[in-house]
Amino acid sequence: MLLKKAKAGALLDAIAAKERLFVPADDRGTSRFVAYGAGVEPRFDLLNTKLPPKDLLFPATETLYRWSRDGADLAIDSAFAETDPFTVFGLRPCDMASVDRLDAVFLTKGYVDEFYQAKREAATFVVATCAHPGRACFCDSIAASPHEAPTADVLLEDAGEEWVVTPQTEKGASAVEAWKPYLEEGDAEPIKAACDLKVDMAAVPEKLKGMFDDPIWSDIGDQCLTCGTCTFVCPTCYCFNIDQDVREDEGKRFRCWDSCMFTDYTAMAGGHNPRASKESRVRQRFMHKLTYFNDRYDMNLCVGCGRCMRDCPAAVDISLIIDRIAASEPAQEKEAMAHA
Amino acid sequence: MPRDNEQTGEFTPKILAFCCNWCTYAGADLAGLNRMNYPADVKVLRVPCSGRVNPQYVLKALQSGCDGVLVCGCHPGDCHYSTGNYYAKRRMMIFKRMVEFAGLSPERFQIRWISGSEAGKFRDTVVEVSEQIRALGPMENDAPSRAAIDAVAGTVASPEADEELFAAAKEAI
Amino acid sequence: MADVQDTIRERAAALLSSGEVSAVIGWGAGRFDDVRFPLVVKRAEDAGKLVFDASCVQMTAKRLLEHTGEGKVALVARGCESRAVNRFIADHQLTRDQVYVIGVPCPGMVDPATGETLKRCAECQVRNPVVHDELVGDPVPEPKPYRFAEVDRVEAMSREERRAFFDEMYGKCIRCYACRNACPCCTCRECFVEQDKVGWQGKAFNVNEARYYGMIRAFHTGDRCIECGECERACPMGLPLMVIMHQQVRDIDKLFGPYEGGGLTDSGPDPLRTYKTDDIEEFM
Amino acid sequence: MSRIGVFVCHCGTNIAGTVDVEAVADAARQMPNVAYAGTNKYMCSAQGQDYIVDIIKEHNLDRVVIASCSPRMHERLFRKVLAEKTDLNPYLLEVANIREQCSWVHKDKQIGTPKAINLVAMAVAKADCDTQLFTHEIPVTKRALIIGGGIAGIQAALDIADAGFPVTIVERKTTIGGKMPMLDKTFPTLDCSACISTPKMSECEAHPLIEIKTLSEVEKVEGYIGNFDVTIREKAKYIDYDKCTGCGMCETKCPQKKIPSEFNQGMSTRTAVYKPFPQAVPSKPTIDADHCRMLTEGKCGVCAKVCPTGAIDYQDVDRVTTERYGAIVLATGYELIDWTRLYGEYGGGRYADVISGLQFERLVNASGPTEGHILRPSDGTEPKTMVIVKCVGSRDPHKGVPYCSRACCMYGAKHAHQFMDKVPGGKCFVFYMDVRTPGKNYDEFYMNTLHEGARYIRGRISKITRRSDGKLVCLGEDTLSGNVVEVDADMVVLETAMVPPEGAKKLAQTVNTQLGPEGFFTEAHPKLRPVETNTGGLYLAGTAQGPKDIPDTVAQAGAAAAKVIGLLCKQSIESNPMVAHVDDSKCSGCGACVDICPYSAVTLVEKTLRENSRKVTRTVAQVNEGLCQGCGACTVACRPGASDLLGFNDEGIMREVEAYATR
Repeated sequence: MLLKKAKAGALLDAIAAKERLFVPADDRGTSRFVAYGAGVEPRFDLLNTKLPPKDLLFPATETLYRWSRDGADLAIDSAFAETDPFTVFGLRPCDMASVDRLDAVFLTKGYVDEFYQAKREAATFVVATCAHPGRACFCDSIAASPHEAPTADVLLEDAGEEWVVTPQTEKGASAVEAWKPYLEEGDAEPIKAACDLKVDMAAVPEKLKGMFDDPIWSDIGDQCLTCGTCTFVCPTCYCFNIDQDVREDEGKRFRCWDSCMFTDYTAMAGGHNPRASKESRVRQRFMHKLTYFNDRYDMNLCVGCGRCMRDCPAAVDISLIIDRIAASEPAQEKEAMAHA
Repeated sequence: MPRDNEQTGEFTPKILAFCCNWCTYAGADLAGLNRMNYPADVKVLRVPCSGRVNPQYVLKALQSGCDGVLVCGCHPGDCHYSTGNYYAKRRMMIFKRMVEFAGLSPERFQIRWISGSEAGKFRDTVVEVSEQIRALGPMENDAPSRAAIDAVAGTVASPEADEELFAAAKEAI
Repeated sequence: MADVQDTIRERAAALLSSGEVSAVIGWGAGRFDDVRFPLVVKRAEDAGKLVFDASCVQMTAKRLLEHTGEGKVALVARGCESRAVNRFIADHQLTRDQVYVIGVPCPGMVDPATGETLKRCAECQVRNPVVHDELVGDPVPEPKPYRFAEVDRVEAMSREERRAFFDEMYGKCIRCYACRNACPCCTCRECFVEQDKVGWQGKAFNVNEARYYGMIRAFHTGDRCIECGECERACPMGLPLMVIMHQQVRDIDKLFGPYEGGGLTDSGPDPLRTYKTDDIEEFM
Repeated sequence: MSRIGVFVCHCGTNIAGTVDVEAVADAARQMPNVAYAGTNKYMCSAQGQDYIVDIIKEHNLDRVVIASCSPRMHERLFRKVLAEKTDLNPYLLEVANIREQCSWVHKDKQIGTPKAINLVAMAVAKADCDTQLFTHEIPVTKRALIIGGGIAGIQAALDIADAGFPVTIVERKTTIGGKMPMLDKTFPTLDCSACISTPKMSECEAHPLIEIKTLSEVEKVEGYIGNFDVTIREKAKYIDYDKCTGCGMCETKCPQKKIPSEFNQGMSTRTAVYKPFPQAVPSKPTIDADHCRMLTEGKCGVCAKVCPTGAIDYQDVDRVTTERYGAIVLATGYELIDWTRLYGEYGGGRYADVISGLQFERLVNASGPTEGHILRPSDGTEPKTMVIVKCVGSRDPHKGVPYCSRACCMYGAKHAHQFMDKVPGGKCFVFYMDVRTPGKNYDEFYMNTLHEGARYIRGRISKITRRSDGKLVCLGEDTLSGNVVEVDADMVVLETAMVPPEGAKKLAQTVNTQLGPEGFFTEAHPKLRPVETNTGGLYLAGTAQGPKDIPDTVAQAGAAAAKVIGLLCKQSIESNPMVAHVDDSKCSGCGACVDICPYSAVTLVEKTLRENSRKVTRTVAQVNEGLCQGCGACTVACRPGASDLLGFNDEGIMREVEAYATR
């Protein structure tokens, strides 16, 4: 089945008539997944949006429960609500891979986050492959591929003027069924692009285990501002904080994104901070991205989308960091050399 | 606390007045001693000196529910601590210009010098500021109109984003 | 600029090998030709990694403060970095003898996204280093371009439009604090936003909290701003942060001027740390 | 979680009349951290106090909010109750002002009650953030320093020393006494000024507890109330006072005899080694280094040759000492405005017979240059017509000073009287703006002068010119009749304005206190603390604070002395605990607080701190609790809030703001 790019508008209108639809689009100088409606021009030509789609499943600020008081009576109400089905149309394979990572965090290992789950189950992800990966894209050597997205509900393979439409899940199949009037029969050759930028992750998670005291961290610390940009534009960073808003007779407890780059992320009540230095915070971020997460979930937490490299005010480049780790001598060898 | 008078449905503003202990607070006490009558819209928060008033308190008050903020101290030259109000004056001059530049109605943040003997001036100031804020209505009224948003905003991506922006603007400054 | 780069490398190597400095702060080359990053070189043999060209967009001076405990540090400084050095000294964060300033007159950098002059360079008032131990390259002309155009534009708006302008700006803020971390005036050990107990800054992401952060940070730095524009340059969301700095700068200049930002001369306390008994009165 | 008790006072019907106090207590019970709320008819009465004390114990309260009258009224009393009758720290108390700022300004319970609830909620929120505060004892050094040895300084020194405390007088001239010994007679009693002032000078010299440092100036003052470390420079006198007997041989033989005498206002001369006047104290001469030939040219040495005790020491040097004092009195006096610079229309000093009031005092004084005969400086003849011009410089904001110099009306009348007394048939015209005579027997004196024939003309002299016959033609206007008046005078006396002495500004910086716009030292309160300054332990006496006459000066000196004695009687004083405090961990040592502090209470110091399990040495700000007065200006300048004000801390004020804003 084919979807002519020129005719995508009609399909989007039809989907939006039925449920909420999110598409990549420009938004006041940035780009992100926005609710489709009149006047919205989808940007399927963007490689990936400036802001990742993670807030559709894991909002930056999300109320968990509310409380109120009437005299001596105290009431606590969960803010949990079922989510109506929605479609995310046109995300990239790297972002789909990021959803896999979020799934692992919020839905596996014996704990299910119901707030996340409700949105995840309501979502249909339609992934468009990348015909021309960007210079900062390296998904195919770390987590995904520009031309495939196995966990997407529907895969749109870029074939130039059209997409080859393939449902990959049940949810996807019923969606494509509904799209039929806008699709055409036929065959086209999908573009099987590859990233120019490659990293060699093979030995990285293991090597990192011996690099806790490596000078690499102070070098990155010298360069890094320890702002939170990378963590907020990262599609897989999932750390959050819990805070509350208290008013006279009511209040709410909410969670909001947090960043391991911030000093108060690890600040303790007594004033001690185990990660007071820049280098210790930088180390934590890359250790988590490149080895700790692998230990727990058996996959790289970095999906190679290139957002952090693109937006970092200090041009910290995760691909160069991976290169340097890959090129370093394993710790045991170093130690052996030191003894020799 | 209900924002509108239950009987009349009239808007009752919430105005916070930071008053220095030595001059304005004493002036407010004197107004009481003289049984002067003024609206209850203004509540006084006692500070030792107008130099103690951090602009951060002012913005916090305006963003968390107050419709107006008044900062009062001794007349320049009369500060109990000699210089506190001079510092306050410079800080507030700059801060006031900044929040007004960012779109706050000027009446919502005012600074006055009221001495310990100026009970009448305290009363008059409270009456005046209260009337001004009543005329402006609640802080939400400071939010820009659709026309203003359209005139300024870059390309807004979607109706929903537009709604979000409008809703955000409706929140108190 | 190639000559300048060569000289910087030579001087860095010489300073490091003689032991006069323990580190040299400049720029290194990223993976792509138009990407440069702040680089701290600590060994003479690494001096060759220093680059200097039109892509050195970052104002690097903040890194100085992280290395002052390690002996004298050299800083490759353009007008902006040199003013930051003076700012640090005025704020007692640095002494002049802790830094060796390799001054570099700056013709202005290029924004890799647009190919045009970087905005902070297009508004720059001081291209030549105001303080240096040696100067690499010849002084450049100081065109002193008009820098208040954006302030003029916003000032001309109606109150509601101004509110809309700032709502849009703060609505887009992701509160990454890059502006703060890049700013040479932000030298607090613990920023007010991190003081949960006092509760200045709420943690939620919304326009109110972003406005609180943005405006209070602007006020904290307003009378000391060296107008390097690095906050705006560092902002990943491209927010026009300098408009509120320039607005304060202009007001302070008008009311208590002339405005120096502490970055030019050693001219006594900053405007909000002092007063005159005959300051203009508008609160009677 | 704190346990706050809220006590709502009826104040009879003062509060209960417009505020439903029970409803306030009910509402308070719902507020966070409130463990008890109740009401009482009169919370400040003995019974009310007992009620508070009992409830605190019974409910194990750890914070107290009292909703009553203004904290300016009874906060101190309630603190005392907590301190004396409970285990609670007295600073764990907040007062919600529901009387002066609520019940008394509203007429309707429907308005008063919700407002009172709001005010209580704010107080409760702040109380939760209150911390225990402790005063500590600041020791008092039982010595006083008097800066300035005029009649004010002398009086204060004698009073303090008589109370048993050592006193040091620092005087920058060669003798104490100031201006008073120069005056001839004092109004309104016309007793001899020198006869009443010089005995006091001698008394100072003889007093075992008074040390006099002449030719001395205060260079530096550090420390705070009870403990000022004062550095004094005593300039070289070139005479060893231990050896000098004051015999005067050196003065007699000194060949440099043509130096204008300061004491006689330049109307006579003195020698280079000199005592300004016979009764000077110390009663020993000094060498004027600017005029001594030995010291300027290296030749002469006559005085050393004639001195019977070998007291002359040309090698003498300045002595700088630092000593500690518990209190300082500023008695720096005044100077007369330099009219010659300002009033060209009066000849600007070109006419020898236009003289100042002080010159007239010397002319009419028996020990003055003319031995008390009123003679014109120009030709030594007796003036027959004299014009007195008042308010020269005073009340003249364009040329002089805007204020009234207070004493001139009276000594103007005295000069008129003295002239008419000493010059039989002499005519005296007094040009005046107003005649101000508020003092005991003052107006009587003035009326008497009028009866003696002094012609008072209301108006200013606009011009004085000298005719070829030596007459001074005074042109003025009689504003009462509207006529132009011209007087041909033989002599004109200008009653000039009192102005702050040179160096007052520098001294203000040295001792760290403020000057008013006129340049006189500022008292702490114009009505209720007229001899104190805003700097603890620093007092004002005499014209240092503003123009005044001798009786007022002496009275004020006595008042300052009483304050000093009151302070020095104490073994120690209690510090104010509501002062700024710096959190070292947050402080980056930027110094904003140092720039801001009006009391120089904050300094940057190096400290070794433990941070993240490591020892680090950093520069941080430190507050001197003795100097800090608790204004809090530094806390706002401190961006991270490292400097916070105890008793009004950021957290407490923020909670208070939120308690109101979010209700």
